[in-house]
Amino acid sequence: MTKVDLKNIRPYGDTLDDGKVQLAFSLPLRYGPEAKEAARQLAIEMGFEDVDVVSAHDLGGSFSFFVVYGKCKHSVDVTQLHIPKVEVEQMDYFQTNDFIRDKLGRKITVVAACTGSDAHTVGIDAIMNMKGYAGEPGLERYPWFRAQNLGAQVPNETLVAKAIDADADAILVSQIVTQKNVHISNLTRLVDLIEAEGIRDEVLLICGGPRISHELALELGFDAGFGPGTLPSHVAAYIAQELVRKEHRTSARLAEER
Amino acid sequence: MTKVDLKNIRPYGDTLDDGKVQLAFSLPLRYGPEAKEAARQLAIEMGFEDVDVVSAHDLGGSFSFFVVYGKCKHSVDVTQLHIPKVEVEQMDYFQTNDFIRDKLGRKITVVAACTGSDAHTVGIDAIMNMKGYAGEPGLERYPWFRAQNLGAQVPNETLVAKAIDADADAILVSQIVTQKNVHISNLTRLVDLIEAEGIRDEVLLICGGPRISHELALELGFDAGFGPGTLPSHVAAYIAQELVRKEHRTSARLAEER
Amino acid sequence: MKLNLDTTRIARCRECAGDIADTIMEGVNRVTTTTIERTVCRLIGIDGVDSAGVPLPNVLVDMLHEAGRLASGAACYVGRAIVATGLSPQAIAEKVAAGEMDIVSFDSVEHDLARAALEDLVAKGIARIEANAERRRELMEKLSPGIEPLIYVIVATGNIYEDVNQAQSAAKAGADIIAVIRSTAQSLLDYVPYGATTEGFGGTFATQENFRIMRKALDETSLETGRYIRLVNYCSGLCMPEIAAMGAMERLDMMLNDSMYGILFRDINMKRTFADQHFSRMINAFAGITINTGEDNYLTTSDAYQEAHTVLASQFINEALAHRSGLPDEQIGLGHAFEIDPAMTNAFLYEVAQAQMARDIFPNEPLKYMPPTKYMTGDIFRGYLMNGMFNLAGVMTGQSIQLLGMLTEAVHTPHIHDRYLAIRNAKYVFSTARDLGCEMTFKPGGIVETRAQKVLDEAAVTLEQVREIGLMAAIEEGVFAGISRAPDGGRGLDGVAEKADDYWNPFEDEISARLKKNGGGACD
Amino acid sequence: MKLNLDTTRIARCRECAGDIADTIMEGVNRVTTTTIERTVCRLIGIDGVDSAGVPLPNVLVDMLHEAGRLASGAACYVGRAIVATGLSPQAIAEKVAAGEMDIVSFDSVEHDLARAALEDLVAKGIARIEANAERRRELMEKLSPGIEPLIYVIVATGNIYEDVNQAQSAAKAGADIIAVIRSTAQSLLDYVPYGATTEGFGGTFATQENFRIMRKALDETSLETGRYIRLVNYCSGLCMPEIAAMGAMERLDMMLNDSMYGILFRDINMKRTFADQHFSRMINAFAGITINTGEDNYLTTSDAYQEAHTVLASQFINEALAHRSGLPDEQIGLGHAFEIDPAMTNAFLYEVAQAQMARDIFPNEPLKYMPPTKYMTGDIFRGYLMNGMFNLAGVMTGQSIQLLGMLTEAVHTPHIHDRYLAIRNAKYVFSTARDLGCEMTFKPGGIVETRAQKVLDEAAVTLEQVREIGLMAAIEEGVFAGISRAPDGGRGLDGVAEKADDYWNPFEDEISARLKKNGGGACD
Ligand code: B12
Ligand code: B12
Ligand SMILES: Cc1ncc(COP(=O)(O)O)c(C=O)c1O
Ligand SMILES: Cc1ncc(COP(=O)(O)O)c(C=O)c1O
Repeated sequence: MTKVDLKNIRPYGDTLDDGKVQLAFSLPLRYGPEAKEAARQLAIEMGFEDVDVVSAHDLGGSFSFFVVYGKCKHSVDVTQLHIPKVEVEQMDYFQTNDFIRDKLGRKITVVAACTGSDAHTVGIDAIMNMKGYAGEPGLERYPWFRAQNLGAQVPNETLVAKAIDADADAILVSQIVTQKNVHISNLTRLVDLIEAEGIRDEVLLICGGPRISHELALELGFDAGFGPGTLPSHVAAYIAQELVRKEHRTSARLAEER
Repeated sequence: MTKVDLKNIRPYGDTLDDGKVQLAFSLPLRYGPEAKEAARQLAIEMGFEDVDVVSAHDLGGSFSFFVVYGKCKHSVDVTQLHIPKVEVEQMDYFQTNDFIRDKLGRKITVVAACTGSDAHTVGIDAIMNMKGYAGEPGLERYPWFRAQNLGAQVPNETLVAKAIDADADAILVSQIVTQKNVHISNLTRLVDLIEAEGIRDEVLLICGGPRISHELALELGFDAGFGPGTLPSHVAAYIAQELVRKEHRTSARLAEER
Repeated sequence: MKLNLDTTRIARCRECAGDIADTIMEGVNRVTTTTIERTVCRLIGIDGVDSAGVPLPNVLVDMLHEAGRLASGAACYVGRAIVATGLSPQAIAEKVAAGEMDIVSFDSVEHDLARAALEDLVAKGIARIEANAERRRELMEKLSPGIEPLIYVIVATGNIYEDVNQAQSAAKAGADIIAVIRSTAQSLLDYVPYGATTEGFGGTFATQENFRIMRKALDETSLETGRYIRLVNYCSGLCMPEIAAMGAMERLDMMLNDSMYGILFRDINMKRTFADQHFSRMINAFAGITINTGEDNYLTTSDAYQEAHTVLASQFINEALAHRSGLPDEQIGLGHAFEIDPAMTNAFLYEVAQAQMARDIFPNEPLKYMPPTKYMTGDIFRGYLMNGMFNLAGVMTGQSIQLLGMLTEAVHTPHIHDRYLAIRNAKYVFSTARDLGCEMTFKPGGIVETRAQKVLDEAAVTLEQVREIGLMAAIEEGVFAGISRAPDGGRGLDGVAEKADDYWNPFEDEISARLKKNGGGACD
Repeated sequence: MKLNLDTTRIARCRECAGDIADTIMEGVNRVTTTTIERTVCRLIGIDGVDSAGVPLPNVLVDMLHEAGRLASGAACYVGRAIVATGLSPQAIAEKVAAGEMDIVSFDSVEHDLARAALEDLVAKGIARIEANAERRRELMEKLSPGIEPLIYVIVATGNIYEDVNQAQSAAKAGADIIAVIRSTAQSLLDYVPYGATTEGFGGTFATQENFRIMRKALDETSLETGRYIRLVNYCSGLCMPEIAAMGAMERLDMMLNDSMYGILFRDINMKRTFADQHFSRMINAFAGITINTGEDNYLTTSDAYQEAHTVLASQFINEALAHRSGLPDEQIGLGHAFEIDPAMTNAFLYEVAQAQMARDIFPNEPLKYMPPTKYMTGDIFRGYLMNGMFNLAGVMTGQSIQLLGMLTEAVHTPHIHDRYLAIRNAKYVFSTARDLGCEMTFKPGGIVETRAQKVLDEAAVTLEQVREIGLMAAIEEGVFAGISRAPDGGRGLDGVAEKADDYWNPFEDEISARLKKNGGGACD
């Protein structure tokens, strides 16, 4: 048996390196042989060989839909992959509370909201609510957290004001609606606002949602990002550990300065 | 409203030129964040932006499956597309028979088979059988055709021998099984065989099947290829018209030589 | 009735819901709201925006409200201005907006004269709505009205022109009903945006011009396909009656209009919402528009198996309130949804129980069945199949309106082919299992029947409890969707005003009279 | 019985089929075939290939056949050679292949001595098969045997090692049964290929080594997942009993074994096939292997709605013949398929009628339900949904073995994730509608019941007609799948020989005796 070459990973259908991929897309072209050929050409542009338009549909007017199979010529060197991951050691509810008590010795204050016009509360509630999510308690239940959930459709300004008010250690923002990248502009505006308020160094800035990745969060100037399937304990553990790391850094810097 | 730019056709999701495409493929990698990132990178290699791995699955062992959405950067200039089409004027059963009587004045002999190890007769039967297909009579019913269907799993050698025997005007080959491109090698062998027999110029060589296109047929050295959805009348009309064209060419050449 | 449900229990639920609605109506009849008055302005012909982009009905009504004059209704002020100036309502509004006229400066004009001055305009407003209802009837007769379950799909590109592309494509593929989803949070705007719009998020703004553009496009497609394509938009929010009026003027066919949605899911004040929903539903009723209620929303946040009875309880309340706004059963599209966790064994049987129960209890109502959304993931294949099972439940249990699920529900608002695939899904399932519902009977005392009876019993308990404490208090206690709202909390309470004795709303009067005459439901 | 079918009509069909089978058996008992004799060779330990790659059993048997000695059976010749030379059967075969021995040169050895010489080897061959059956029973007890409908998927990469990847992935995802599809046209080979193979088209060659490799891989996965994963391969073709023997030796659990498939769909001579299927089924029976019949094939060429009765007629015949080879009902996996044109209104109801009918008529048989293939197109989404409806029909009507459809049926042999998606499809549908079948009853005289009765009536007519003229003549008349085959046409007739009076097949004798003792079906 041929071995998988980690430097050249290709899609797999039923034979190693066969490169088989399924595509589906519409084109703004009237249905017919021309549109079908355009679909095929497009797949070739993407780097496919043996392109097969296996299904073509008339969407009415000047649109057509295609299902295409092809062999992908590209490959990925997985030995070179860089995967930005939230740096955190898994801890459960009890471990995190003990950790905060022992290492920080004070309650952590967090303020959370689903901001802008977004009204999807289920995600942020999953992280925050007493009753918790997937069998885990939410941050409101943690004795060593002081957790405040502002709910949905909260203007960025209100969130920042509340955070300043509460002297929050961390701000948690949820963004579910992503059409026309509205989450990007909304999150970017939040970061600007926080920097304008001069509190960027005082708070952990965390965002989450189904289309959020840690990488995207970092790009936007957040400290961390949490995607689908996040559990409250992930977030709690991260905040606790990061705050302790932060205190260490601060005291180290202060020591140096002295 | 922005107009569609035929020189730069891109996939369409819900906004002109948004480039949205769905992909699905497996990778020979153990399920986990690395595999997911590899899937994302692969899509980037293919020329996608805003790549979103919306679904990732553990296939057990060292395989993972992904559903991915992304924005395709490529576009197609549809004003430059070249679409090889079988050259034929649509004619029905009656028109074709009349056409043969008037223009050729003799019966056309065709021999058909599903060759090699392929046992899928439904496709070639659809074209050939008395009872026909999709409400159309098959070639066997055409009074101006002498049609012989050899059935399935016919060796290329047998087909060629029968064609020589019958002094066939056209040879029809069906190929349905395409795994590991067995149809390509099988069709190529047939062409070689026919050339070796020195009868290439005497017969129309036609192939068909769900994965056959006219373009592929030409590449392989056939005169025409018919894909899915072909009707008996398409094939009959093509053979009749092409034979007439061929006679014209021959008499023109003969006239010139004289 | 296919399920052997306890009919006295059903009757008792209806009685409870009637009492609950009556209590609500007492409060409703005592107040008016800014949006109700803006609706009156719109119906007598005021439209457009001022130089700052504020809609003229808002300019006018805000002025009245600031002056503490809402209690008498906007109509009499406009009437007085007409008498005094001889100008059209539109001209008056424009002058007021330009600061060239003070709308409360004509107090000296007799009330009766003011009424008389509006008579023709009111008649014209009424006639426009009637003509639309008539035109719809005509088209329905001329073209095919579609076969139930009707296929209902949404468009939500944010751009009305792209919406048209998507809607026409869907209609050609077989959609009977097109809903243009609104931009996020439009329900929180205390005005209706103006003109054609091309920038929305998760949906397209509901504006009268957008309604017109889409109606025109769908009329074209109706003629092309030989099927009457219905158009839907949303009443919900801070502008319920205004949008209802716009829908009536542009011949929409259905409107989302739930008596509690705004309260629970948008934190809009309950007094405001109850008043607004009533007048908006009267307009819907008169315009021949079918309402769609929003019980599906209970299940997207709470557990669909546990909270099934709240859906039924809410359906009874929505029905009772709808009757009190003059809506006949045939225009009450009660909502429910296919949202039970697909990991649950026999989930499909429980879904069928719920859907068949709704069909049995509300036999004349065009039930609107909402697809799985909550348990949809990025696995589009599984999603497509779940939507198929949902479509099967729909055709098996005789649902009227099937809002099709999208295989990409968890990913994005629908792409053009997502909708196409959804329609093909529904058409295949509806056809392949067309008569399955008639072919089969449920085992007496089996899983399906037992489940339906249990949900009915629980709904009865809930309704008794709500009647006991009143709907407002029940909402405060979080009976619905576990969400608690205070009677004086939420947005829009500042737009509510007690009616004065001389309060006058010519459209309420006229529509009320007409609905009674048409023999529709009695209208409070 | 869920459908109110006419039980006397069912009994009559069975009677007809019995008569038909009895007539066939008369012919079967008179002949032997090259592959039957090769099977005997294999079971006494002859394996491997000669220098030209020809399997040794072929070398030996061809020699006997050319010498006109097949009539007595290969066993006695090998026995004589043992007596004469003291060599093992394998050594004898090798010498024969090398041209160093003439197998027909020991005629002087007494028949009884020859028999005695084989006694231990025959016992060893029998014991090996018995041990496998016992091991299967043990594993089934230790591990979960799965819940019906069992999930059956195919692997078909052409490369046995890739097949292992695909099979293990599928088993982990929930497959209960893995069938390794054979390379195209293996059924036309009059020998069984040898060794591990990596080059097949549309499937992987059935070889004993490939069986062993896959069995080992699946045993691993069985232990890992705690479920006994069954392995399937194909008996059909010119080597039915040989492959049955290989399957018995390598502990396969199911084998495709249809009494007429080879005749109709591979143009194999009918005398040859009837003889071969009988002995192969005896081996299957004794090995505890469940057969899968191939009635689905009728529907891929002919119309599934029109020709439904031929499926039922063929099921009765397959059943009758299987009984005569000693197969108990529990090992007769009668095939049928979900192949009605999905464009037909109520197609799903007709499918349910057919499947429920089969369930009612063959209550103890592990029905094998085949997925839509013919109307699958490149529209993978629609295909996925059709497979879901097929899975629903399967769980609703209590099918035993559900061969899962692939969304890419019209495109390629399954990719690793196609199979994964298919398994998720089945698991979701089986779970969400687990008890739907028990929950519902069909309307008496409704579409489903009427349809089932009609198919039964038509099958009865067909069976009467076949009994009248005999099965061979019926096949010649094209009764099944519209395909006509002549009694002396087709491949492999040259491998059929009339038995002589001294014909001896020790395995047939032994297995026959054992099956009778085990109280299995009576074995002709
Ligand atoms: C439920 C739901 C609703 C409910 C919301 C109820 C409520 N109170 O939240 C209702 C019915 C009200 C609703 C309305 C709308 N919705 Co909605 N809705 C959904 C739905 C079905 C499920 C979302 C959900 O609850 N997921 C479950 C939670 C637990 O998952 P999650 O949000 O991903 O959260 C997890 C992680 O992401 C993470 N996380 C999330 N936030 C945060 C924050 C932090 C700090 C951290 C650490 C982690 C974290 O942790 C959570 C737990 O693991 C999705 C479709 C789908 N299946 O995903 C559409 C969906 C999100 N809605 C959508 C839209 C467009 C709307 C509307 C705008 C439509 C309209 N125009 O009317 C409206 C308006 C809402 C608004 N103004 O925002 C779109 C968004 C499209 C897009 N990508 O832009 C979706 C995808 C549906 C679709 N395909 O169109 N919706
Ligand atoms: C029916 C069928 C069978 C039947 C065949 C019965 C018969 N007598 O033909 C049976 C059950 C026997 C069968 C067996 C096998 N099949 Co098969 N089968 C199919 C199936 C379901 C439909 C094919 C069909 O009949 N289509 C309908 C006809 C009308 O369409 P068509 O062939 O495309 O023909 C049209 C055009 O292409 C054109 N055309 C075709 N030929 C010609 C020739 C000429 C000259 C012209 C002008 C036009 C023309 O005109 C026709 C009319 O429009 C397909 C899956 C699918 N849904 O497509 C799999 C499929 C073709 N089979 C497949 C396989 C692998 C097999 C097997 C090899 C499996 C195995 N290992 O046992 C076996 C063995 C058969 C063999 N030796 O070749 C694969 C092929 C994979 C691949 N791409 O390589 C498919 C795609 C299924 C799958 N996904 O695995 N099969
Ligand atoms: C009754 C009702 N109104 C309105 C909406 C739309 O929400 P929004 O308030 O964002 O317009 C919904 C959404 O599900 C609804 O069910
Ligand atoms: C009973 C039976 N045997 C065998 C096969 C496989 O075909 P082949 O003859 O190519 O091995 C099938 C395919 O459907 C079948 O149904």
